[in-house]
Amino acid sequence: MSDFTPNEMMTIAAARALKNDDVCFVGIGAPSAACNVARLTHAPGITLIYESGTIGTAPDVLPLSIGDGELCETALSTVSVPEMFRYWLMGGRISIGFLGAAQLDRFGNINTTVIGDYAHPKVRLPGGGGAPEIATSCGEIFITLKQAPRSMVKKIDFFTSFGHGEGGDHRQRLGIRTKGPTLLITDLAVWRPDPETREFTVTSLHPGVTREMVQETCGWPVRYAASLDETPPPTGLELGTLRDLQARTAAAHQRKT
Amino acid sequence: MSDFTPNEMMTIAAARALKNDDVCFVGIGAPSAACNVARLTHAPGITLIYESGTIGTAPDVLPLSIGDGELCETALSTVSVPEMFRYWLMGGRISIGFLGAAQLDRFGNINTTVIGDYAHPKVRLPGGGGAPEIATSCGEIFITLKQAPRSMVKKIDFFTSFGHGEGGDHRQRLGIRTKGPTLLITDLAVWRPDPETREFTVTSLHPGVTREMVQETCGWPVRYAASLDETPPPTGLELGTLRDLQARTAAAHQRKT
Amino acid sequence: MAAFLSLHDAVAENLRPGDTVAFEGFTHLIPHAAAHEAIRQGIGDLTLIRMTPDIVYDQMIGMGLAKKVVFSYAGNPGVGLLRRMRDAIENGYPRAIETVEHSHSAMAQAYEAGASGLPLAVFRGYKGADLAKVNPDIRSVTCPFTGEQLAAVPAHRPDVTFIHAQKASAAGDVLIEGIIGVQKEAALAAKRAVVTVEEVVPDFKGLHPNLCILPHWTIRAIAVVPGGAHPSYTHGYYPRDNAAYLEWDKVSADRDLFAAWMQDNVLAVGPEIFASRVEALK
Amino acid sequence: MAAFLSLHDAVAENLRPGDTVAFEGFTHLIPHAAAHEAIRQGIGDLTLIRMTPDIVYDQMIGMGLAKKVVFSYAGNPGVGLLRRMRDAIENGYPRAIETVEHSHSAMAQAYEAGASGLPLAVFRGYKGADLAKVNPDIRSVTCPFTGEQLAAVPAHRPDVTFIHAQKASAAGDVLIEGIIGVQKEAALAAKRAVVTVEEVVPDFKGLHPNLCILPHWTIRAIAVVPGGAHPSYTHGYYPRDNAAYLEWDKVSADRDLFAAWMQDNVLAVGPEIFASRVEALK
Repeated sequence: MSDFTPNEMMTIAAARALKNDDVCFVGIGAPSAACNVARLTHAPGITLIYESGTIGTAPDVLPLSIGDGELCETALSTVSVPEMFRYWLMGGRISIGFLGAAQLDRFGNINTTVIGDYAHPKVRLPGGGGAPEIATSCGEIFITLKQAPRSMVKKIDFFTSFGHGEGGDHRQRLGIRTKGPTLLITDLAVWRPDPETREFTVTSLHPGVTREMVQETCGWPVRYAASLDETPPPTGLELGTLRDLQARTAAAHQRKT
Repeated sequence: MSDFTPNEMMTIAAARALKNDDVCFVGIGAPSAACNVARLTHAPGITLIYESGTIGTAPDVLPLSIGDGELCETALSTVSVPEMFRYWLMGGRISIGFLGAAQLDRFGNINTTVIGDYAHPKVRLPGGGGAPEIATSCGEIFITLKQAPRSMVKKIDFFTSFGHGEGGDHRQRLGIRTKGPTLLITDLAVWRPDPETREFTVTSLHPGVTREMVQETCGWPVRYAASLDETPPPTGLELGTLRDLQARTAAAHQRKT
Repeated sequence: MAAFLSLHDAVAENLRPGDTVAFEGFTHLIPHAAAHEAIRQGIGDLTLIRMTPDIVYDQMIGMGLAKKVVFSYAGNPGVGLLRRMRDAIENGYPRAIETVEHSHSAMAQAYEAGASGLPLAVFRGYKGADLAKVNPDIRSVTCPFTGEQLAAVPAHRPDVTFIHAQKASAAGDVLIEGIIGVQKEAALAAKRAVVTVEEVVPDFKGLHPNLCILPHWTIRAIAVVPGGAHPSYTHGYYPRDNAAYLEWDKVSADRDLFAAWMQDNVLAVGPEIFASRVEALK
Repeated sequence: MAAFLSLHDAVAENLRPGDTVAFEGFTHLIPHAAAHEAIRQGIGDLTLIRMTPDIVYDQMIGMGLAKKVVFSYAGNPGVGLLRRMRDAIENGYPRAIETVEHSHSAMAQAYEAGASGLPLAVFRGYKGADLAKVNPDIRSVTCPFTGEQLAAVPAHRPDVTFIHAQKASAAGDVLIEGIIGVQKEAALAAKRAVVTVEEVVPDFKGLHPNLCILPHWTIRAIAVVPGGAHPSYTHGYYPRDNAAYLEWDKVSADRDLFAAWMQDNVLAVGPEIFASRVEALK
C-alpha cells in the first residue's frame, strides 16, 4: 500500500508495537485507534483498559471520550474509578500505558498542563488526568505524537508526567521501578530511548520520510540509531481495518436527524 | 406474659432499644436475635448490616454465621468487606453497633481475645473481629451479655475493644468522637452509663429480678440509678415473634436428611 | 432519609452560596439538569470539585458562579479545551478563579478517603511530576514499615454532592450501573447528597446482589428528571450526545455566543426540557 | 494467564513449603477443597493469612502445617472456638505457632493495600485497643494535614492466594457473586492466584457490567471442583452446611478423633468427593 497518510502510518506503527497478551491503558485519540487496530488485526487477545473503569473493552467504533457507553457494553467488567486507579494501575497490573502529549522533550517527559507559566499561563491545557501515575505505574510507556517544533521541544514548560527526567537512571533515583517511555511513534518515525542516556533516538523512518523532515519538525537535535530501518508500509489489512474503524466512528458521532 | 426466660427478656429488652431509623451493625447471637425482633415488631424500617458486607438484610431465620446466604439474598445490597469497613463503618454511617463480650468491665470495655496472659493464654478466645473499630466508629454501642461473675469482671484481661476506658472523658482524651457504650442489657437488668463517671448503673430490673441476683452475678459492686424502673415484661407479640424466629432458625440449621 | 422533591427544591434546600460542591459523573451520568438548576438559582461563590470539569463546569464558571475549582482534567472529552474555564484562568473573565489541580488517581482516592471518613488519602503517585510543586495540598507521608515516601492528599468532603442515577426505588434507594465512576464515593464523602434519577421503580427486587446501590439513608433528596444527564448519557436509557460536545466547542469559544446560549438553553427553560432533548437520541 | 489444571497440579505448581498463603472466603466460598489438597500434599511451614481462620485453618494447624497465622477472628462462626488452633497456641500441639493478630478492618484494608501495590494501609483504628501493644505490625502515621495519628499496618502480599468462585469462562476469567468478601483483594494482592470453580461456562456475555470479575491475566491456575467450598457454600449452587460446622466442634475437641476424621475425610479421599457432599444440600 502506498496510498496512506502520515497519521495512518503513525497509528499503524503504534498498533504493531502491541502484543496479544498486553494489558493496555488507553488514552483517547491516536492511542485509542492504535490499540483497536491491534485488537482487530494481530492482537485479538489484547486487553484494553480505559480509565473510566472499563476492563477488556472491544468497541466497534472509537469512543469520543474515555467513558462512552460502548466501552462498558463491550467490556469484560466495569469497575469504579477509585478501584481502577488503586487495584489496576497502582497495583501494577497494566503492561503498557499509551500517552499523547502537547509538549514532549527528548527524554520522554510530557506536558499537557500549561503553555507558559503555571500561575499565569499563555494557554491553559486540560491537565494531566491519569497521566502522572500512568507514567510511573505501567510496565512501560508508549507515546504517540504528530511531529511539530512546538510539540517536540528542548524544554517542556511543565512536567505533567515524568519520562526519563534528565535521562540516565533518573527514574531509579526517584524510586520509580517501571521502565517509563520505551517507544515514541510519530507521523514520521519510530523512536526508542538510547540504552544509556535514555534520549529518544530514531530507529526507523516511515516510508518516504527524510532525516531533514524529521529534524524540521523537532525542536531538539535529532539523533539516530546506528542501524536505521525503514518502517514497513501499512498492509492492506492494517489500512482497511483503520479506515473502516474511522468511518464507523465518524458516522456514529454525527448527530442523528 | 409471665412465662418467659431471662434470655428472652434480655433479647426483647435489647430489641426495644432500637429505633425504626437506626442503622445497626449486628453481631451474631443475642444481638442478631434482638435486631431481627425489632425489625419484625416496632422497627420495620431498621437497617441491619452484617460485617460480611450485607446492607439492609431481612433474614427469615437467624444466620448461624455473619455470612449466611440468606443475609445476601434478602439484602438491599452486598458490598465487599473492605468497602464495608471503609465506607460504611469508618465512614460513620452506622448509628448503633451491637457487641457481645466474654469479659466486660463496669466502663463497657470488652475482652473477647484471651483469658490470662496474651502470650501464654489460659483460654485463647476468637479475638476481636470487627469489634475494635465497631466500638469506636459507630454512633453508639449497645452491649448484650448474660450475667456471670466470670463475665462481668473488675478488670478485663485484654482490651479487645475500648468502651469508656477508665471512665469520665477517657474516650475524648484518645480522640474518639463517638459515644461508645450507652446501653448494657443483661438477662437481669438494663444498665446505662452514669453521665459523669461513665460507669454502668442499673436503671431497670427485669420482672422478678432482685438487687441480690444482680450483684451475685456481677464481679464489681453494682450501682443503681436514682430512679430504678422495672422492665416491662415481654408482650405477646414480642415473645411470639422471638420464639417463631428461633423455631424457624433451629429447624433451618438442622442437617437435612 | 431521602425526600422526593422537585429539582428546584432539591437544589434550593441543599446548595448554598459559598458551598463546596461536587457535580460528579465520569463521562457517564453527569448531572447536567442539577447544574442548570443551580445556575438558574444563581447560587455563587462555589468551590467546584470534579475530576473532569467538562461542559457543566465550563458553564458554571462562564456564568461567574465559581470562585475555585478542584480538578484533574479540564477538557471537553475527545473534543478539546474548556474555553470558558480557560477564559477565567487566562483572563479573569467573568471573574478570576482559583485552581487546585490534582491527578485523576489523587482525586479518585481523595473521594474514597472522604467516603471512608479519613482526613487523607495515601498512595504512590506524583513521582517526578510538577503538580506537587504548584499544589500545596500535595504532601507526603513516610511508610513506617518500608521507609518509602508516599503521596498524601486531603480527603474530599464536599458540602453537597449532586449525581445522576438510573433509578430510585419508592423507598428512596438509588441504583447506579454501567460506568459508575466515583459517584458512590462522591455521594458518601459529602455532607449532603442529592440525586436526580431517570425514574422511580417500586423496588430493586430481583436485581443482582452486588450492584452499586446507595441506601435511602445516605441521600438527602431525590428529584426525578428524565434525560437529566444530557448531553452526557444514562446507560440503558439514552446514548451520549457526542454532537452536542462537538457543538459546545463553538458555543464556548465566544463570550456573547455563550451568554446567548445560556439564556436560551438554561435560564429560560426548566428541568422538564431534558426529557425532550434525549427523545431524538433513543 | 490462567491455566486449567487438576486441583492436584494447581496446588503442586503454586504452593511451596514455607510460603505465605491465604485461603480466603468470608463465610461464603471458602476454598475447602484447595486446602484439603494442600493437606494431602503435606505442604508445611506455611504462614497462613485469613480474616476468619475458621475450620479450614483449624485443620491445617491441627495437621502441623502452619508455623504462623495472621488473622482477625479465630472462631468457628456461630458455634464457638477453634479447638485445634487453641491447642496449638495454648499447648504447642502438634507444634507451636506464631500468631499475628489484627482487627477485621485492618486485615481487609491490608489486602486492599496489597491489591493496590502499596506497602501499607492507613486507617482510623485500634484506638484504645490492646492489640496495638502485642502486635508490632500495628504502627501509626501522622496526617500532614490535620495532625491526627492514624493506624498503619503492612499490606498483605501473599505468595499464593486460593479462592473458590462460582464460574470460570472458557477464557479463564472468573466470576464471584453474593457475599464477595475480600477475595478480589486477596487474589490481586498475591503473587499467584489459584481459583477453584463450580463450573466453566463459555463466556459471561449478558451478565451485568459491574459484577465482580477477575480477568484471566490475574490468575495462575483454575481447577474445576464442584462443591469445592463445602461445608461453606456457593451462592446459587448449594447452601452452607451449618450442621457440619456444629459437628466440627465435637470432632476438633479431641486429638484422636480429629486425626481419625482427617484420615477418613481428607487424606483418604480426593477432590471429587466434594460434589457428593453438596448433593444432599441442594
